[in-house]
Amino acid sequence: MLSVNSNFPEYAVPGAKQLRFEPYADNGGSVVAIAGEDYAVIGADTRLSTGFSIYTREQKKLFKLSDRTVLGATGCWCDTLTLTRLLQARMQMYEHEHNKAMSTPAVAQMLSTMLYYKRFFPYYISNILAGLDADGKGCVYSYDPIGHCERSNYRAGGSAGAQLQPLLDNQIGLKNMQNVTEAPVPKDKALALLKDVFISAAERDIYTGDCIYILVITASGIQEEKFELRKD
Amino acid sequence: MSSIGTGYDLSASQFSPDGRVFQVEYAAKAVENSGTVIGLRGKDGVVFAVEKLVTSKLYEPGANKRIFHVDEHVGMAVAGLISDARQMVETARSEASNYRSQYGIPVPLKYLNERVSMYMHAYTLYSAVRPYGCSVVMGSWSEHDGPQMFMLDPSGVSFSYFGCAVGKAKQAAKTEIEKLKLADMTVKELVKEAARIIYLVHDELKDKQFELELSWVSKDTKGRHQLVPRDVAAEAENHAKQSLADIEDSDEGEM
Amino acid sequence: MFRNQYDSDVTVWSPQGRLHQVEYAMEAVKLGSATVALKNKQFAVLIALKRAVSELSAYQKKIIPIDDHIGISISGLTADARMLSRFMRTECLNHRYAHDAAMPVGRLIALVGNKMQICTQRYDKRPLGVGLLVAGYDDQGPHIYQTCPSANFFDCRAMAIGARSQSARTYLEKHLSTFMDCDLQELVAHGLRALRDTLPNESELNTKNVSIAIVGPKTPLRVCDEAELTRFLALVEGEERRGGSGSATGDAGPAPDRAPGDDRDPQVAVAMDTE
Amino acid sequence: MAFMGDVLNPLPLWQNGPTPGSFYNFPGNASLGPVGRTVQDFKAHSANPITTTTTVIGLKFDKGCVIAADTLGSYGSLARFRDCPRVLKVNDLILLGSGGDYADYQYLKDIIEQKIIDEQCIGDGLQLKPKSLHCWLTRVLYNKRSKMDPLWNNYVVAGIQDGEPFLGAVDKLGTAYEDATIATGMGAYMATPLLRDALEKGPLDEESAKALVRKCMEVLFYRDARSFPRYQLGVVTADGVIVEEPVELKHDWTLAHMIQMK
Amino acid sequence: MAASVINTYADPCLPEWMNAPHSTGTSIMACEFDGGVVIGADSRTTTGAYIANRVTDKLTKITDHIYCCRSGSAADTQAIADIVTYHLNFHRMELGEPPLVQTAAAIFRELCYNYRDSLVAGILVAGWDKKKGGQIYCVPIGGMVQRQAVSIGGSGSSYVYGYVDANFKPNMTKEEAVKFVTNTLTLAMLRDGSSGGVVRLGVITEAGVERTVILGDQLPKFYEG
Repeated sequence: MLSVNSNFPEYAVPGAKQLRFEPYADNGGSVVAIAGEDYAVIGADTRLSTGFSIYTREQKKLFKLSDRTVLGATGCWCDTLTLTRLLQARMQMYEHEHNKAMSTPAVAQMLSTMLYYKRFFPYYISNILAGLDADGKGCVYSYDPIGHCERSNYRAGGSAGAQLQPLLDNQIGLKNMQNVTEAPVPKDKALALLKDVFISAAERDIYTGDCIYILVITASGIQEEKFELRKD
Repeated sequence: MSSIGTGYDLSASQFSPDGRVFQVEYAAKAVENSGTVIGLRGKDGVVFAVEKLVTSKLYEPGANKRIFHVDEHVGMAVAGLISDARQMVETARSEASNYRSQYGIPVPLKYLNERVSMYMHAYTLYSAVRPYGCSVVMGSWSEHDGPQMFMLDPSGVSFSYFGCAVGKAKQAAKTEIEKLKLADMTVKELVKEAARIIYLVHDELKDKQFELELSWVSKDTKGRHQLVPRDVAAEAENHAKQSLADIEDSDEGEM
Repeated sequence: MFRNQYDSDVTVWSPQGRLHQVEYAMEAVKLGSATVALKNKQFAVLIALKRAVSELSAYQKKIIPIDDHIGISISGLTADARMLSRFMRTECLNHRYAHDAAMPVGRLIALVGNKMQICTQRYDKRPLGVGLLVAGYDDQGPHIYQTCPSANFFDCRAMAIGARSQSARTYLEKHLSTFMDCDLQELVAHGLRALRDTLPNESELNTKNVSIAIVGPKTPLRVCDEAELTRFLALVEGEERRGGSGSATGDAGPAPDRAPGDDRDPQVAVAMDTE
Repeated sequence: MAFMGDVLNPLPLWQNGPTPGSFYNFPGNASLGPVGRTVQDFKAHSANPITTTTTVIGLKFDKGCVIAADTLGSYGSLARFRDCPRVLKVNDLILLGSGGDYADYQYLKDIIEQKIIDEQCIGDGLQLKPKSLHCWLTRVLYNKRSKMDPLWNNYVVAGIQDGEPFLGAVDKLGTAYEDATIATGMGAYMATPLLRDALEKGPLDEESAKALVRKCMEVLFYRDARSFPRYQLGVVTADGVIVEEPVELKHDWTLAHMIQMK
Repeated sequence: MAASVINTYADPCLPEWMNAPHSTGTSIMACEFDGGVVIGADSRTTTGAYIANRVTDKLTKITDHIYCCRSGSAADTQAIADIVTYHLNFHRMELGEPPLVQTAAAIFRELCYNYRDSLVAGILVAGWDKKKGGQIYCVPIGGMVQRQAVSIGGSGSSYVYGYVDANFKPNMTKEEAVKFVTNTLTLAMLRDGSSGGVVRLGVITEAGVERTVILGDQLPKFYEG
């Protein structure tokens, strides 16, 4: 390898910064998903940023994969774009080959395989998949960047994931609470909780803010909702 | 054609005892069955005209074209098996695009013609493939080289022409073309002549319907190959119909 | 049909400048049951007649969805069609992947044509023995294309291929001028009437042996379910059938109905013809 | 880094299946001809941008978009080339602006121009749309970054998508987004606030959008050490694409009088 | 210009110039005038501070009407020039006419861009053709290409940008252009330790090339206080 700077100092470009190429970027953003008896809600903020500069304030990070499955993805945005594009292509192939739409658990499994296939040059994304399973029950799947997959009823991920998860554990998982009885979370409460946790995330995390884009998945389809957050 | 049927005419990689490659000649036959295509090279550009036979009313009018763009500045009119011809168009396009990416300038037609001819010729050498059943005419105009036109046969042979014709009525068309003073004519005049010739040589008894396709590449089009604008084409077509009617009238007069 | 020495290979031209192997492949299209495609200003419709190989077998699938905006109906060798449809699906998928847009129908067909041409020119290949009717919708509106084993393709206003499709084409030609301005219901009814003309006298169209696919603006390609089929079939039910033009031979049943002199399909000559 | 060997070769994106994107013929995916592959296989990819261009600004207005970029090609701090146009008319629907390495831009420009010629040759009257080009660029840039051989550029795609204005950006990683205002490089820090502020006050028309962009170019000229007082401005509306010839920036230094010289 | 041989077995105790990274330096220039182009270069090739060759010719013939001025690694630029020469000769046979300067520049660019990470080459492609007359294309490190009316390159060029900007006029006569190139290169050689020796010149017009040398002791004199 010839290097202009060490071997040919006369030709070194004066004043140019020597940059090392970094294939990943952290574009921030948070996702929260909550599953109920017959619904799932998933929300993500719409801020796309890098370091201290905001690329755009209105980037939707939720992808409607089918009538009953939605993927929320944050992290390295270029990886997200590629992964979701491949995912959609593969789902269409599945549909052609099997003559039916892919169920949420099937998508969940495929996503895990696709992530692990890139084990040694991973997609740097925090994925959360929400939807209805074959029985019509809400489900949430969460992933690490290299394909570990786990089904749960509620999950927070992304730049503010670590701040939000304990709050969800407490409010929905009823952890560290005394004298409470477990009961299914009604949809309205889940929605209200989702907005609340994002408001607190926007307070403390500079990579989360601007607006939340929420999708509510029920047997009758997917409803959209928006909720403004602070924009600084 | 004494060797026909003696078994020396079954492969492109075989000579007959009298030194001919019949498969190539047969491929040329396929071209002879096709609608007539003419190319005229005037002083400021090249004009193509194609008699596109329409075999079913169900086809979309104006579709299924026989004149193609190869690059911005090169046009190609084809006669013969259209599916074979499309393959030649693809080849020419990729040659043109390779040249552009390598040298940063549009491909000179002379060079392009040579490359496409080589490709066509390669298919006359082996028994594993058959010769292409199509002839193509390519034309371009540039400030530097002026108008240029080449015609390429299934044998892989190509020549530069002032005027050329291929297809069913090529003889009749050639006779008509020879009457023109091509080197003095502009493309605007040539379009009318081209339309007239196609209408004249069209055999209404054998082939009922046809569509006239016209394209040009000239100084006026800034060296870009284009289909002739609708109004100009319509005018040329009317002019052609009119002159055909005149001939018929005068024929009747003599009777 | 008698043998001649120029028909053994696709790489051999006959002295008349014909390719017999390709022409024979064109015949394979006529072995398949008939299928009709037609369009109005907005919609493109595929209507196909399905066969069952025996009483016990299911009906053979005739319509294959390619993408949200393109579907094909096949006649001829199903396996060859499957290969082509896989190619078309992949191309559409790739186009979507790279351009985030639906593949323009005409461009897809041009690719298919170029792919099919390769196997009409090489010793180690044979032409694909299948004809396709392609219905698609893109920015330029609805499209109907016909492809042939000769690797030729045509942009059509309406078309029918397959066994005894001449009768359907006759019907289509006769009513061609009305298609553009009629609504979807009427369009499908026209298609069904055209298809019915290809049937032998004693058989009828029913929800089992008919497939319909529709594509149009904001209407992703949809292969009709039974309820919809029933509604469409009701449109032409009980109508007087045209005088048996489609069943001159009286050859009944779903068996391959090739009869010499029957539908001397000009399409063959046309498609190989170099026009 | 033994495992990185896999990274440099184009790996199938999943096993046993068609792989959208990898068999699609992207520039850079195919080897560069007979000699290209052999050297690429063992070369270390660490190219730095050499001849660079700075900010490109994009702004949406009610009926279209405007893009502006100066014409300087810097060689480090040396203002080496003063005539580097980088606002490109792609077709009647698309305007493309680029910042970053100029050699990489020329490379991709040639490919895009060939893409347009190919499309014109088909002659079906369909034109590439801005969203499609934006997506295609994203794929190309992402593929290059995945080979650790990036195209060191930012691209701004402006155009008319089905009658509506479109404005999108892609960076060297393949990070893509759409927004009503886009400024790359230094402009992200100095022009973006001006643009967003103006847009918040209400929608813009063509004249006010152009004026705003010119103002941004002026500010950038004062504060970006790699900028130049000659720039190109392009506008795309439903009527088509217009790219102005490079114009001289009007700059104002009267401020200098306010500093008391001792 | 660098005579660059990487000697990995070198004794670390030897002086810097015997094994050190090869220091490089050049001043090259090309300038359009009415009817053609003038090209010029200094003649010094260095290895470290040692002058390996004091009378190098850095103007390399590509075809009868196209020359290139080379800067950067001597080995790289010579190899590239050889490849392009071969390529263009072949192309001339295919076309049946002399290739365009633009074509030559495109091939240089293609090579320099594709191998940008392995090459250190800054090249000026200059020549004359029927279509566009005298032309200069600059292909710097990194592999871009840009047509320019006047262009300078090499390490010495940084010292004379101001002189070129101040003194270049479009449509000069041949004599003016030769004088301008000689002065510029002399000034560059005076301030750049890696450039020096004689000034080699070439004038390319429709008639072909006309090569001259101005010896080191006959160069124009400037203020040297």
